[in-house]
Amino acid sequence: MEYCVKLSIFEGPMDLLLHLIEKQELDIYNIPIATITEQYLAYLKEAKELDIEFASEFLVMAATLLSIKAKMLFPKPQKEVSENYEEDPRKELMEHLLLYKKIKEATLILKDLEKNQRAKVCRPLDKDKFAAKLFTNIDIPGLTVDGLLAAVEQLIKENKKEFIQFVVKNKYYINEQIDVILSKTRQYNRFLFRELFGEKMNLLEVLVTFLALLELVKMQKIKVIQESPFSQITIVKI
Amino acid sequence: MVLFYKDEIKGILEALLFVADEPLTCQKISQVMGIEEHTIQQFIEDLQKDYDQPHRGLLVEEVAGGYRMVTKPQHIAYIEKLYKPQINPLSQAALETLAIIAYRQPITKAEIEIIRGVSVDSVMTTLAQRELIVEVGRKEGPGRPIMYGTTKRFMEHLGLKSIQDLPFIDGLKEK
Amino acid sequence: MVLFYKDEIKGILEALLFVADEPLTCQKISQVMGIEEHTIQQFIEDLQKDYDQPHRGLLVEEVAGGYRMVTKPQHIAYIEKLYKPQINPLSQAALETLAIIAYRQPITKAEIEIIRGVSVDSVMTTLAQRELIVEVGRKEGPGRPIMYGTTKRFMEHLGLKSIQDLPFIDGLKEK
Repeated sequence: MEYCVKLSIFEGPMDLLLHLIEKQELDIYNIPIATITEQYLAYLKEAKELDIEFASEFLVMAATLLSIKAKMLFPKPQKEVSENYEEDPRKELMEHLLLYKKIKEATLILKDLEKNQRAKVCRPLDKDKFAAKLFTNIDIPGLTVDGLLAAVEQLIKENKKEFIQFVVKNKYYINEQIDVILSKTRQYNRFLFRELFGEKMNLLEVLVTFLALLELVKMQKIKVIQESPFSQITIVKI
Repeated sequence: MVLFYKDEIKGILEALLFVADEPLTCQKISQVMGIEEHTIQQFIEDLQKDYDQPHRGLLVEEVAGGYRMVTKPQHIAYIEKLYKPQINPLSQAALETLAIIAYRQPITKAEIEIIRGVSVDSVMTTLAQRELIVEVGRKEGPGRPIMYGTTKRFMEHLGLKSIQDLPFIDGLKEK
Repeated sequence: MVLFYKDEIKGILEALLFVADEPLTCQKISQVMGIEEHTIQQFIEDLQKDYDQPHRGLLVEEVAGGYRMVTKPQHIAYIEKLYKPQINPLSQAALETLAIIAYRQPITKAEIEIIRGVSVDSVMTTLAQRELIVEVGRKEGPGRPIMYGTTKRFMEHLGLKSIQDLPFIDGLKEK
């Protein structure tokens, strides 16, 4: 026997064992356990494998084989054997090998299916990109100024220092917006956040006004009501 | 109920299959077009016959409970010259593990490792990342280990109409 | 020179146009198939005639010096119906990231991650796929990281004019 191949060409100890059995056309139902154990061990010895973790899995099988071999050499005393049924120490290994053989068969089937399928090519399609092109004028749910504000609110709540810095830097502008809101509260007891803006509002204006709003809430000059995330913000004079 | 010309239905079907990013079920097409499912079914069969003609380069295949448009296998050499399909074939270890899961599902990782005789951690991660397997529940008993099964993507990957479409292997399915 | 049946050429052409993600020039097809360009040209015209028939849902259009397969414009309503329910709302994480980019652009991914305190890889991919953010350049300094900004599409969504219309950009740029 020549051992010029590496352990890593096998998928594991079962694969190696099955390979040894099939190469010599041995009968799985009646495995010559002494021979196969010897060959298996010889294979392990010759195969120069460096991956200890991988090799250890092969050693577990070696131990199993040796234990079966020992049981075969020293049969149980006559009286312990039940009358109508004698357990073959190879039974479990035999069943395991039969199952593994079927798995190999199944693997080949899957491989064939995969190969056939790989010859058929789907259109490379990025769903989101395609949808984006299709619906240039349709809103993405959740992407509204209010939605964005809710996100900003969340960021502020989480005490993100970058945004606090931003607040400090824009203090003057925020104070201006505070005045705008206060003057509106003099006219109305209750109004929508959105009403603070004209039809064309810009994003920064919205943000700064929002921060002004938070400032006023802190000063307890107003109360803010939002029924649910992303819904309209109502401002109530205190 | 919408009224269509026969030709129009075929045209719309072709357009829908062209833009879909996953197999379309008759139910889905029925919702979109407002036509009964069995009529859709007939027209898809009609479309498949059209596509069978040698001057057509595409086909409509039934997969994972739906239909999708793909190129005919005989043209793969030219397609590969133009464009490398990004789907990589599975490794031997991955295929073997997948075979065990496909035929013995639902199955735990420990049970797979017993059959293969090796650890399957990294292989399972790969299969899960490619959405070919998924957790399907927990096994009764100590530790209640996670059980795995195959996905719709698995059927798409192998071109199976349904999981029952897997070729029968005697004695493999039951435990 | 390769020998083909006429039908085969049409089939391969159809398959190639189907998988191409950008318009194909006759030159490119000629390279792939090993057939002369003027022959390709003839077959494409032939293919276009086939597609003109009312039972076909696709067409081959000449665009940017090449050819591409698209759906016929009259079927757009059905395609929209197929796709519309699939548009997912933006997640909270996506909105937060978008808010940071909107107010601090141009900004690098690392800077966003400092603000949010979590990895934003997948969120950034989603935002880019939805064409809400885009690479706008590279930051000077080690590694020259990519900087991101919002798109025109983002502005359109919010009913805003353009990025340039935002005041206080200078104040935002400094840290």
